[in-house]
Amino acid sequence: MNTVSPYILLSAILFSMGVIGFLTRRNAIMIFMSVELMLNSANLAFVAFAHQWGQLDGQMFVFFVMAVAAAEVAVGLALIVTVFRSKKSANVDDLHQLKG
Amino acid sequence: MSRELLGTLTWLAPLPPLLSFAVIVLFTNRYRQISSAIAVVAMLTSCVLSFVVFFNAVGIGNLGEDPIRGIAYSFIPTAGSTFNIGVAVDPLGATFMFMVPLACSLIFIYSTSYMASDPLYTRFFAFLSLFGGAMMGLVVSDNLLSLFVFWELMGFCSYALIGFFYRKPSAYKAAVKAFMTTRVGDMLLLLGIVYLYTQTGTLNFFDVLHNAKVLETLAATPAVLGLGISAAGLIAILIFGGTVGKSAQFPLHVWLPDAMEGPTPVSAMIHAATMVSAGIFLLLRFFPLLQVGGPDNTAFMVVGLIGAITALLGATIAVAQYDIKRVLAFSTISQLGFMVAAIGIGAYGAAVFHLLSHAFFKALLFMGSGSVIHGVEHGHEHVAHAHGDEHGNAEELDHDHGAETASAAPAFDPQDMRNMGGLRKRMPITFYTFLAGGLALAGFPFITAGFWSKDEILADAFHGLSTGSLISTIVFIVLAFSALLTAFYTARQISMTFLGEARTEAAANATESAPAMTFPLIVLAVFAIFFGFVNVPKDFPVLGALFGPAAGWLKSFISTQLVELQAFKEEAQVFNAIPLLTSLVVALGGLGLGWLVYGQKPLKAGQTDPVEKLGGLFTFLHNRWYFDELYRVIFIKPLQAIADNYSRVIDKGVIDWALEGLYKLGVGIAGALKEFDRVIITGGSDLIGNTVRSIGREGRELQSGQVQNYLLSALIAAVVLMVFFLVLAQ
Amino acid sequence: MTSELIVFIVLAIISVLAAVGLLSSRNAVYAALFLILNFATVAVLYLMLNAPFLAIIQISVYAGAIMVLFLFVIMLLGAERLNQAAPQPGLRWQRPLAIGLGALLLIQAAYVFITRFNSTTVAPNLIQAGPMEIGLKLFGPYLLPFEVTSILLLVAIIGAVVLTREK
Amino acid sequence: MLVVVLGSLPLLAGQNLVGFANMTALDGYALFLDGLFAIVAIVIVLLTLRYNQDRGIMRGEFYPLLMFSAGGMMLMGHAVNLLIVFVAIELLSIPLYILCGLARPRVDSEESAMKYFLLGAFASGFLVYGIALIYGATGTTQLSEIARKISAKEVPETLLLYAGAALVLVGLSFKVGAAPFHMWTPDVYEGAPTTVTAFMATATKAAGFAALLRVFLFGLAPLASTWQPIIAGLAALTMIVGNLVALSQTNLKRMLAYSSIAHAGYLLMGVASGNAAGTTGVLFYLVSYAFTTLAAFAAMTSLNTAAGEDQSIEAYAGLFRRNPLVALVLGLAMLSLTGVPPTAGFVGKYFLFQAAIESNLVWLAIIGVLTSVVSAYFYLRIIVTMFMREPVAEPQPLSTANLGRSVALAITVIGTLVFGILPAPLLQLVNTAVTAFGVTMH
Repeated sequence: MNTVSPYILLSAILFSMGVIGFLTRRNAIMIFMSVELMLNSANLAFVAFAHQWGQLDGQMFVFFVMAVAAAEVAVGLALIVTVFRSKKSANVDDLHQLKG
Repeated sequence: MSRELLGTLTWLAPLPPLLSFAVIVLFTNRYRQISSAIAVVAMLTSCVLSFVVFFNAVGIGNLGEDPIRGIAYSFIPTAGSTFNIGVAVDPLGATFMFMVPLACSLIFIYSTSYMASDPLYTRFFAFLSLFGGAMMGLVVSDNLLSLFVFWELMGFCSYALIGFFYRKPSAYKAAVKAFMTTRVGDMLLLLGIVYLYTQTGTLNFFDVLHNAKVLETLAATPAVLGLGISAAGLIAILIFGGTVGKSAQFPLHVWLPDAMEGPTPVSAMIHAATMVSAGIFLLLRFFPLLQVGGPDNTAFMVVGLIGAITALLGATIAVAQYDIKRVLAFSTISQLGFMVAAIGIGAYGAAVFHLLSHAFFKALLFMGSGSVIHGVEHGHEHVAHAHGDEHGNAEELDHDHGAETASAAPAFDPQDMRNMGGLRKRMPITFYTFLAGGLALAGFPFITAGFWSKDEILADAFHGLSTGSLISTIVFIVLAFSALLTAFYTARQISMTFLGEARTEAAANATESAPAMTFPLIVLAVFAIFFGFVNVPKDFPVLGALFGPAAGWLKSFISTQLVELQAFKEEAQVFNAIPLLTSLVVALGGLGLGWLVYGQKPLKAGQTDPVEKLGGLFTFLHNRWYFDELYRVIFIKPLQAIADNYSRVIDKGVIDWALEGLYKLGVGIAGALKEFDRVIITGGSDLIGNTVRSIGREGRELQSGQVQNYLLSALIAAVVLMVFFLVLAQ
Repeated sequence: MTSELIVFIVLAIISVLAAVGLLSSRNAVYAALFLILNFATVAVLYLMLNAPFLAIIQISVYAGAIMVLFLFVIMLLGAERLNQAAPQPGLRWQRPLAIGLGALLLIQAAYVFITRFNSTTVAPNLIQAGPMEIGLKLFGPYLLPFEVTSILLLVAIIGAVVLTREK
Repeated sequence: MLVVVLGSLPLLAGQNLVGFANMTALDGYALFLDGLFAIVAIVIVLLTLRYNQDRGIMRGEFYPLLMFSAGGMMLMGHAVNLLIVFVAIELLSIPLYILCGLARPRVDSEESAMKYFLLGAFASGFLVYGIALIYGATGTTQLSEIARKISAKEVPETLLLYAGAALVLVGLSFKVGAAPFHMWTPDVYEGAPTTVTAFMATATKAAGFAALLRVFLFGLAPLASTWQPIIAGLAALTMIVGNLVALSQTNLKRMLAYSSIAHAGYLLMGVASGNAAGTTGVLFYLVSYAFTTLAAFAAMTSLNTAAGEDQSIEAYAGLFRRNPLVALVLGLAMLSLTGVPPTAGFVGKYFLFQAAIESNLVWLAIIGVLTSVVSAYFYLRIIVTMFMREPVAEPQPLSTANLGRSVALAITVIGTLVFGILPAPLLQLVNTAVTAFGVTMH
């Protein structure tokens, strides 16, 4: 193949699915996995574009996205655990004290 | 005295009251006497400084072209130009430097006695000082920005002082109302300022307004938004927006009558020396911008019409009020309308003249009414020993039907003129000074300042009429009629208050006020009578010749201010008897009518006021044309509704909001249809109404207030945003 | 049809199916496993796109370490059974809407990408993207973000400790 | 440490360097923002010392996390590469997620942290994907390169570029709290510890705008004709939503959250005008807004009682009688937020309106003016409540004065007043910053 367009299209599909997952799932862990899917699709786009431009920079970006994602995961899971402890639930619908 | 020294003095003039504010707030707020003494002394100092500047300024021949300037300091050094803040005194500023500190000083002195028993005495003087200082600062500002700063400062002071009796709900409502209403005008003014700055790169009055080239460029530039008027016109109208707010012109006049919820000296400050004058002052400052468009241009038309409407509106309402201060408040609105209308027909000098004479007699009337209220209150206390009301803390009966007044059911209202009568004998000094002020307001011929200034406006309007100017014609007719009403309600007020027999025990036992209160009244009465002679028209029969070179002094002094513009040249006027006769007829006619109705057979206790015989018209006028109610329905309710609903919407998520809108729309349509059914078809079904309602109910179940709802709406926005980007990219 | 395209299509189908599985599974553990499958296929795609080092990292860090963390938390909380029985009343509306919007977003993206089909070509020269090249870049021009990222990880450690520590 | 940073700034002034493989810039713009963030952080630390004690948040981690976040913000100011923008956003956000949750086990604090985290993660997703698309279109993440390539018409796939710009705008809009991406703001602000809220409302917003300015006015400047109307629309929506909804709030912290949304709208107006005047306006406004908002929050934290903090506006009734000094500070802050001269808020608004009018966005300026009239109503309500109402409850014992807090109050009040009365020196700094920023637009 001499174009990366199919890869980009695939990444767009995955990104949209991540967004849908984020909005439709109620469980914080599932929502969080959807975020990972979104980031992962962005990574795919980066790698594809890096291939297209014949550069390494896109790949470098992916490296950092992964590292940041790892940090986010650590904090996010810690938060989920904390909330779970006090609410006995990982359901985001139960987070509705603050509104108006 | 050298100009440098005068410039320095001008810098110093507004400072003492501002400093006294700081000193009172920070150091002496526990000591009542010291605080009031500081405030009075500071104001007097400022007064002396101003007088020195004024009397020197009068002697300078070319003050108009070359005003006294103080050293400027650099405020905002923007990339292109530097923004300097300085002070300047030109003829307009000079006349204000005479009137403002004088009136303020007298009000301060008066307050020491009037507020004597108030627990928040020191706070009162602090704010009063700030108020006076801000007005002084506004007068000496040489640029629009610092003027705006002082302008807003005054807005804040008026807010704090109107709401001074903050325990009275009507007082803080009035304070908020005043602040909000004037702020609408302020924002227009701010837009005008910014627009002026983008057009000219400066906000200095003298760089813009004394520069024929800049003015003509502005007049030649078409305004933004394709309004079909020149930039000069648009800026003038925007700035006029500020005046409309501050000087209580229609349609933003609603705050001023409520502003008398504040203590009476504050009313005097607002109605005479500071607030409302500031608005007119600003408009006078920007007169060249109006002028540059030529006679009868859009901006002039707008100003003239608003002024005329306001004059009429205020005068008609004042006829049907019982509250002594409320009558005066509406008369202020009406008189301000006179001034604005005068500016609208290009009668610059007449407007200044009327503003100054009005400031004196209106301050006099307000303080006189304060003295009356004070006296009646004392009488009331004398009668009912047990009662220890705070001054001015009386509930109003005539418009506030809230629960708070119900508790104090048979409250005695010392401001209601129906409770007065016969005060002439009890309070002679107050009576004679009030009479002087009243006659000046009514325009009693020849011996009052009000006559000369009003006559000047009518004469100029008539002159415009004779040259075929549309706006002048309107103004002449409307103002003449308003002047008639003015004379009438003045006669009514004086008769109801002072003449006849006392209608209540309180009035029968009223006592004359203390010298600290009557002294300012006397001084102002002198001005109310004699101030008019500074500007007797040169060609006036007999008197003009009598005054010789001094005749028409004010007008010639003030007019050096204006640049000669091609578009607008004021021709020398010839004396004409028609406006003079008009003035005489309306003033004497109104007073005579009032005397016939009220003076001859004074009201007895319990007798209804003859104006009430007007029936529906009376109710309409008494309720002030229902403006407050109208505004509540048009502006306040919808805004509140939007805000309330929106927070519910957030709660439910955006989709729900849309559905609810649909539901409401459906209910509305269904309601209309139902009406249609009922009237036309009789019977029919609610099918449509029910369907939409059920959709809405379905939507309501969405209610979650959840993160994901937030994101859903965000996602909608994101999708829309993408579409926009992609469409715009094409 | 080149062999590369065939492989791509197969992998693409697998990854999309895995994502569908992630979105629809009722058990969090299954969902996590689907996500790992997705990551793995994407790793193969990386290989095809001349990014061998990233492919390895994808497997070891992403599919390995991060997802293990997920599984660990799921097990710890005992939250694998996803309570789909009692959806909030709003869910009925929200789900189709979210899917619709997602589809719209996809259509927009597709519109953008399809207009570029075959319009651009891959750069002729294949770059070297092995560990050495990446390493040189990382400690050369990308030193600053690298250091920042290390701080970020430190923050994450502190955060995890602070948030989960019992008093 | 922050003092050291602040102290070192004058030494670096006048430099105009690009470092770390052209990824960061050391220019007046960055230094200006560094200064702002350092001052904000100092004030927050001063406030927090006592606040945490009052609220029983005994965690030493608070300070390093705050420092990391401030560091991320500073990095954001220096960023001239989209990679750094991304990393900086994460560095400033992740500590904040944790800080929001620090008041645990209070449930609202946890909820606030969770919501912030979820929204933040979602926004990062959009941001990263957007950056990916921009990279795909231009082959670089270097802002100057992007700008150069677009101007030189070396970007064949403009659609890709526009889609990327849209996604980046979405991501950053989340961060600055622009409508309709603002909905997390009130919830998060309300639940977080008050000092953290103050930090988010001022510094995070400033960092978000720092990034917006760099990305849109520098990197994507050649696309101005496209993004200008869109950002203008966002600005209008944000001003309207923020001000209107604030009208019906009964919780002071929530009201301030909506007010922060509204102010983001005014700031966006400056971004939308896309000229040097707009940049000046935004920078000046960021400073004035930061001081004012900090003053408001500082006053709020002074009112903690042993029982906790009562955030409802009702609780402020008659405050002037109970605690005149705090009431005055809060009153001043409200006046400045309304934009009443001679406070800093007025000068800032003035510049923003001017910028909008200069770039022919008169309608936007009019919306701004109208909404700020509306805003006067709810700010004023606070003043009325404090000064003109009787205290509803028994006067409660207020937490006693504290040196750190007093200093913080003094700094913010002085800032609010001085920049209102004598804006010239600050404006000089802003102008230096703007010149360095090199707005390359019309």
